[in-house]
Amino acid sequence: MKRKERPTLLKEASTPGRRGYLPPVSDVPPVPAGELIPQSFLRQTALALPELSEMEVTRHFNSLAQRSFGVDQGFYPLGSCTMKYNPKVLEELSQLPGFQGLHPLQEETTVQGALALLHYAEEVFSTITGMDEFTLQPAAGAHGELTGLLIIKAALLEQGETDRDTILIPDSAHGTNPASAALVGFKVQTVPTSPAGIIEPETLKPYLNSNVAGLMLTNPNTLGLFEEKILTITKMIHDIGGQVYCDGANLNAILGWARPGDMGFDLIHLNLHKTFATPHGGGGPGAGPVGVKKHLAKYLPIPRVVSTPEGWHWQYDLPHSIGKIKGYWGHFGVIIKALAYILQLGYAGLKQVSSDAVLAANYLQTLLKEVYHLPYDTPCMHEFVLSGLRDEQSKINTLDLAKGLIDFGVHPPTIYFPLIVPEAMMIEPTEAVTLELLNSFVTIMKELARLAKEEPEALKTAPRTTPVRRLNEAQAARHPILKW
Amino acid sequence: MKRKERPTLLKEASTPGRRGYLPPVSDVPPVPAGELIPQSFLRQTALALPELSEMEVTRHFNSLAQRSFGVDQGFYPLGSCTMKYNPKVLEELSQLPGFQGLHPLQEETTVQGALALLHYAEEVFSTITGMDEFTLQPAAGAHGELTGLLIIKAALLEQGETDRDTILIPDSAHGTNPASAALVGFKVQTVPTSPAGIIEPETLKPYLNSNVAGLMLTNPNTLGLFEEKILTITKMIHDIGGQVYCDGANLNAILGWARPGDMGFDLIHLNLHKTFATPHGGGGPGAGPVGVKKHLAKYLPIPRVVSTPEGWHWQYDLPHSIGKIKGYWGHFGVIIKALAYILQLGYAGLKQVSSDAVLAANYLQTLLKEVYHLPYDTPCMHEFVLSGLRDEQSKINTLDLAKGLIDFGVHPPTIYFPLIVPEAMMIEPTEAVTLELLNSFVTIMKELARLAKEEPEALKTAPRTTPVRRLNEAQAARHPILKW
Amino acid sequence: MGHPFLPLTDEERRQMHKTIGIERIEELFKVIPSSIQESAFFDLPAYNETETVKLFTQWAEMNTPASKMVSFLGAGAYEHAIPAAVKHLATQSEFLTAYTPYQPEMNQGILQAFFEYQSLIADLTGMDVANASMYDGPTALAEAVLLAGNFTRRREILVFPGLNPEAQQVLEAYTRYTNLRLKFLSPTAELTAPPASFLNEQTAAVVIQNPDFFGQLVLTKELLTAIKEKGALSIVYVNDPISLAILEPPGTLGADLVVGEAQAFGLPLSFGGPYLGFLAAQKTFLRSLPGRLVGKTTDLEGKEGFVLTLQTREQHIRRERATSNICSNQALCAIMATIYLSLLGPVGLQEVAWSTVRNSHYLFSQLTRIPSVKAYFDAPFFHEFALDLGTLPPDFFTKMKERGFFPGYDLSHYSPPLSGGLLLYTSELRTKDEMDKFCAEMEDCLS
Amino acid sequence: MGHPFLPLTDEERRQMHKTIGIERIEELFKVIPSSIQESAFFDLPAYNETETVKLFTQWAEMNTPASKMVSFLGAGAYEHAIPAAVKHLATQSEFLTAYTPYQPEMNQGILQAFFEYQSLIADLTGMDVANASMYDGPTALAEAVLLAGNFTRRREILVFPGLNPEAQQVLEAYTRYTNLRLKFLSPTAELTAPPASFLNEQTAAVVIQNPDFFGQLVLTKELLTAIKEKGALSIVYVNDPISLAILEPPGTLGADLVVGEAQAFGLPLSFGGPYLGFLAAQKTFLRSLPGRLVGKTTDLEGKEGFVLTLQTREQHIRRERATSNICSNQALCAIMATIYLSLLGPVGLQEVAWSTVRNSHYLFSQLTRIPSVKAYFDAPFFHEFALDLGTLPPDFFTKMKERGFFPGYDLSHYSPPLSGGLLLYTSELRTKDEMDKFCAEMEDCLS
Ligand SMILES: Cc1ncc(COP(=O)(O)O)c(C=O)c1O
Ligand SMILES: Cc1ncc(COP(=O)(O)O)c(C=O)c1O
Repeated sequence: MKRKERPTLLKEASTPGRRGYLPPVSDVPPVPAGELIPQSFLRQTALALPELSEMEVTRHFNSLAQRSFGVDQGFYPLGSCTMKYNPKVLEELSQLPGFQGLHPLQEETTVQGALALLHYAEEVFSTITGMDEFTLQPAAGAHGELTGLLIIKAALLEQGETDRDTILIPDSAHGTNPASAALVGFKVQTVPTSPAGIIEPETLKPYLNSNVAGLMLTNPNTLGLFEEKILTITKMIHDIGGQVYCDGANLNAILGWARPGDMGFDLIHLNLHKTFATPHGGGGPGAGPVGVKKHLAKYLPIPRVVSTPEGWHWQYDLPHSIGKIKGYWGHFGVIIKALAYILQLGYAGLKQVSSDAVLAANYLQTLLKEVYHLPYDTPCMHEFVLSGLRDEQSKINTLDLAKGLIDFGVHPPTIYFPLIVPEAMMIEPTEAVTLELLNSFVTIMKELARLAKEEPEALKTAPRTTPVRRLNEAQAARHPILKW
Repeated sequence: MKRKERPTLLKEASTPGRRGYLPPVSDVPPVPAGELIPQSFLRQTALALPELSEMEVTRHFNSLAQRSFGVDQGFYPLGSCTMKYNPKVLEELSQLPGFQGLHPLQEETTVQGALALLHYAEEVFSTITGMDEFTLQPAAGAHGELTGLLIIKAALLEQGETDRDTILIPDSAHGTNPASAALVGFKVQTVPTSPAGIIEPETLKPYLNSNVAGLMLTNPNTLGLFEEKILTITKMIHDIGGQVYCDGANLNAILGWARPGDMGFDLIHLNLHKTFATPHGGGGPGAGPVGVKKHLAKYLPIPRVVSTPEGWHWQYDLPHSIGKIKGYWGHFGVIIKALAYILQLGYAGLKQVSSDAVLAANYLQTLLKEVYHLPYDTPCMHEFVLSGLRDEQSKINTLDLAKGLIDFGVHPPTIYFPLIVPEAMMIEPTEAVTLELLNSFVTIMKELARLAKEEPEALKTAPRTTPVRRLNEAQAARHPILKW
Repeated sequence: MGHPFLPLTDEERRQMHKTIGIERIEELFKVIPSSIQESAFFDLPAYNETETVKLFTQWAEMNTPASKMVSFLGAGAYEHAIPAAVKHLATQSEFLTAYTPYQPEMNQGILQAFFEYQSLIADLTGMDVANASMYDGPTALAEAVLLAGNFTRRREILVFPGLNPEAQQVLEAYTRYTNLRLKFLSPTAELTAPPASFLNEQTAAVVIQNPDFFGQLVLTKELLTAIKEKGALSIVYVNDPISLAILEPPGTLGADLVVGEAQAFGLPLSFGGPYLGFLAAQKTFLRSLPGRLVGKTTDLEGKEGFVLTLQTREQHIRRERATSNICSNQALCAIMATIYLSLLGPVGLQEVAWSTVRNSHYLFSQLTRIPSVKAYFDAPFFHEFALDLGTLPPDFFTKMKERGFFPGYDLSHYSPPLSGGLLLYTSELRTKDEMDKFCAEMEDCLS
Repeated sequence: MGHPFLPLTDEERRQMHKTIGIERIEELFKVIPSSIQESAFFDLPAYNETETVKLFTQWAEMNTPASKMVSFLGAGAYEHAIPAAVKHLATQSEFLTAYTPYQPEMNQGILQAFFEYQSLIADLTGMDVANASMYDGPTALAEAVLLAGNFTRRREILVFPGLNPEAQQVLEAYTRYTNLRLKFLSPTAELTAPPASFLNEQTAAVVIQNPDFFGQLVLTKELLTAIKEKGALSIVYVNDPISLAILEPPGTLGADLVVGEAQAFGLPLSFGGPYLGFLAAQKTFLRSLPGRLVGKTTDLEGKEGFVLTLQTREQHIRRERATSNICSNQALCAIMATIYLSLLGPVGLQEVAWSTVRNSHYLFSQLTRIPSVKAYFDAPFFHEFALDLGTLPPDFFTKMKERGFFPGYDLSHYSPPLSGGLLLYTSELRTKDEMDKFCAEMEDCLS
């Protein structure tokens, strides 16, 4: 009700003697502690944890929730992140006791349903993307990239191609792409985007040489544009002996319309938390399954689920595998949700998802380019990038506009990315919109443009309706306070 | 974020063609509708229901939740209602598929666990209250009253006591008491409360005659005071051949300290949603089990759960029973929660509940009587009633104070009840408090008193921090608009 | 004592004692006669959360829920598919842990939800107004009958045959000590013709369940008109309001009061409760209605908002002259129904209704092919129908259970002469395959 | 197409087409080469919600979850009692459906929760700083090792025996193509003595799991001091941080980096994921840390608030020179752990720890009475221990399962020579009664 100060920290709210939970207590005959664990190992330092009742914990996390904003609270056109609606039934399914209560190391015979599900999920992802085989192990998109690059590396080394140490990455790529390449020890060579916002074969050509291990490409790319020359590009890379990796973060644009496998990509990661509606959870957990074409399948992480007449098994004996890139079998709970989402749509539904996502983006682009600068003025796919206000005299920058949006109850788009667009605002409405919602967003964006002109101070000092005003990020970095 | 207009009504938000759920659809061979149901029965009038997607429904009910306030959101000292904390595990238990999926008319052999649970719950309630038998059928406290009064009536009629047509009820009683009595065809005779806030045998005496069917008493009463003369009172009623009914709404004061059965009460209803922590759900569902002494047991509603060596059964063949007062067996889902709450506390825990509830109330009473008028200035039980500001010149009434509290993020106490206290504010902190919470409430209440003196306008126009300001209730009643 | 439900610590208790001026907590309880205190002890150990969950899970696992079977049990409580979002949205803690919105400014959300619930029920039934909920169908009916008695000042209540027996029993208990007399019409009367014969000047109301307990469609405009002409009120009882999706609403046909059980709108079977009674009326009865009503109004700045209204009918103010004693009601269940209806929408609700109709008629046609199986009635039915199976083999229900089926409601519970009778309900959850298997097992079991 | 996940109606689509200036949706996709479009079709039917629930329930019911058994499986994933409130509070839609709080003013709640998580982890491990989460324990370890390599510019990583095999394999995969060399110390080495012998100028870091994979306590101050003296970093891997409740924290003992798996803090077993990696460090490493960090700052009115900070380490800005590539992490799992820790508090967490210790030592003493059963080690252990059962009877695991037990982790999976070896874990959930029954069945099965 009243705009409150921030909720006290758990530690500040702690009162000695309070209990929030009574755990089960061992009922075996008592033995002195020292006989169980030598004194020298035991804690001398006091255990500093907060002491609260269940009610206080509940009110604390309720008030934190009230100071947070998710897709369920309103429009969230955060570009590249595909903040679509997360159907409620998905939560139910991942919480079934027959899934949630499974220990990862149970005997295979006791987890046949789980193995069947994982195996089927791999098949479905292959079908949707046009790839041959999938691993479900990666924990997120960036982790999928790492996995894919390890696979490329393993393949190269097996072929004795030790000189291929370079990965080509467009300048519009997400930061995880170069970071992942570096993690595997690749050099990163940046390929510039053409004035049309895509990679042109002509631009690419000079970068092609025998050191190239491969190309990482996001398609549609982070400008929201489909790489039209994709067939030529993948062929060019293949011709010089490289692999083409697809950052599948933007798959939401092309479900049922185009399959990365058919474009010539050799590997891809999916972001289940984007395309397939698993909730983002405030930043995770996601899942980043990786699909490959046949020639790379033997490098996939172990174990793989295999189906035999006697049932499903974990197969470990794969000598070419890159090994394990994560404990156990991936984010099982997330995979359940993604598969359940997909199965509720089917082919036709998935295709409609992309149709609507692309339609919504183009609708916004058409209306917003009247007042905002649209650097790549062409029909977009599922998202588009504006470059600040058209009014070039304006002192209002993209950060101000984002903070202004907050005061209208809308989550701002991704800002200052991709790096190649000055004052970038990357807008991705997703298919989870109504016409009324889109129109009201346009109205708000136009109102911001008006404010920028007529009352710039209102935007410079935005937001005003939030529990805190604009926060000093520089101070946070200069004097890091990272714990209580 | 932004203070928004009220969320659009579902109907206003409706758009033709939107779907929120795809139900299972019959897969039997198609037959023309007219062959199944004669045209004359079929709907001619259009079916006016809103059309929304799941996302819109989710956002709608999220935004309604954000404009609501429960115990999980903050302090809720609503007197008489015992707004204690509702432990989260209770929800889990009532949702177990083995409970939630039970059809009420399943064969007894398929519901043995449910019958065992109900039977045990009856025993536990009997133990706690000192009664002999319980029915779990009543849906809420008022429904329990009705049940109890039907039992009294049935007993009287069986004894041929047709002249006993009057129920005595103190003037401090909750409105449901007289209303329930009237529903069963009793006349209501109001007994005045003494200056000490309780019923005195002397005051009661003149009302005793051969028309008296019984007395309904809340103990502790709605002033938060224990009826000290209870043993005399129940004896007086018994001596003239009447029954004494206990409105058990205030049981939270005396758990483990005193049992209504030991006070001479013949019947009692419990409010599981008050004393036993089942969530109030915005106004329900609650549950109002009724306990009786042996001599009234044969009148309890049918069926009763009985335990036999072969298992548990429904017993219907009880010729003296008042019959059924509700479909099936009561609020099973609520009973589960109450029992689980009780079992997690045990005797010692329950007694501590009441100790803390009484302690908290007395603490507040001690500190608040400095600035508010305390009409019955004596140690209270679990709640107490203030009678407006001590400053008698003040133009600020209890309604203003309540609205003022809202602006401090506290749910106001019950106001203008009991009716015998002018400008009543009935404050029940419950045991679910910390000292800090109590102190901050005192600070706020004192601040309100200061405002009343120094800035009365601020209170007259409160609340200001809510989505709407003070609402015109008179207009609502004069021109009722009860649907869209 | 440190317990998760008891926030106060011993140290805080000590400080509070000091402020109050007591040494020991017992001092606050000394008003309670010591003899009472002495007998107050009982023996009840405490369980921790884990033990509690284990105990209740054991009880739950001793049951065989209908939801895990292929069940044809209806007879007043109806399994339907429940969208997952219903639970998620209804159990948000702001709804779950609030109480009746006595302070409207603080609870506009809950009030708006009730207003929407009232509107949906009124629209569905074709009535002017609906209240914010009753305990369940049977008590809603009983209260409607009491209302009719008070309103008409007449004494006789005619009850059509085919009223749900639970509702009938509750009605009997509620009216037993009033001046109302219930008259149960016999199934043989010519009930579809204008019922002049059985109405008289003392008839306060006629109660008609539609579809009736046996699934039959009995409500017609002519019937309601004839009742009205005699100055009696018509009370229509609806046990599965999914039927309102495809049947002409009672309000449009002329009913005065429409009451019923709305469990079917997104509430789990839950062994019979909590369910959701609804009560809708023509506006004439507005000030005679039991229960809470939410109305729209404006705030002091002219902004729209919602409040509890017409509270002068209620016991808080009117005490023994109140129109009813209901206080806590089924608020959260009403919110669940509102969410259910907003998710289903008109198309979804009609799909559900038609699926149940199609399934039941298919099952009826298949089962009645079994030589020993006969239909009890031949009137048109909705999603439920009664069969005469002849003499049931011993352990019929146990055998069918072992094969995975709850075959329906044993009508001998309803009325011993109907032994061998079975009332079957088919929800939209049943598939052709399940029903075909069921028919085969029935044939096997009955031969 | 009307679908619950697709709000747009055909009419809205038509209007949008008009605004954009297209006739058909295909026009927006014409940039996609037609050959690609032609091959894009696949055959995948759609299920409604009910069918989906049925299908997944079938899969779920094909499993026998450890949670329904008397299970002694640990070996890296630990069943503990989880307070019901954890799920309720963590899955509030504001947490569940938000993304990384890039806009701090709008997501102060989530940021504060991360700040509290960081603080709790730092306190528990005795370190200066913790990040906002890693994917899981194994990847946290791998990243810590990469950090150590970059920080020290040395190349050799010594790994103590008894590292969880999952962590070991992930570490191998992460480092295989880097310039780091892993050296696995053999269990026979005199590891508790100052390890001067196996440290050299090239040692970047020493990895020590404590308690180790076999449950043994191996971490001492002397060991960490010896490592520090050689200029190498010590990385302590903690697989069940419940141990930190009663063991002296690695940070206080002198560890440079403490990483591990925090699944035990309120996360369900969930077949291995999602779990929660944590990474804590001395402040020297602050600007080398992978992952997100939340810091406290003030707003333009001086009010306290929280923001993501030190983002210049991250790939958004630094791209190929970033300290790590991690972007989406385990935010919601971190919130769950924070809720778990706030509910348990110091007393609760120590009760859990001691209960697991007491139970495991009791079980150890009982099982080792069986003649054919021998302990593999005799070092002090925490809540897990390894037994040599000799030659296992065929179908040992199946037989024990049929009797209701998961007897533990088959060490022959870990290393074929350990065939007949069993690693047993006892949580606080196990009762004496269960353990006694288990011992009896074991004796029976092994004889
Ligand atoms: C284009 C692109 N690539 C990669 C990623 C990394 O994915 P994740 O955050 O799941 O690691 C993201 C998302 O943040 C992205 O938008
Ligand atoms: C003293 C008292 N008696 C009776 C009742 C009626 O209980 P219920 O609301 O459960 O019908 C209440 C609660 O509102 C009450 O406070």
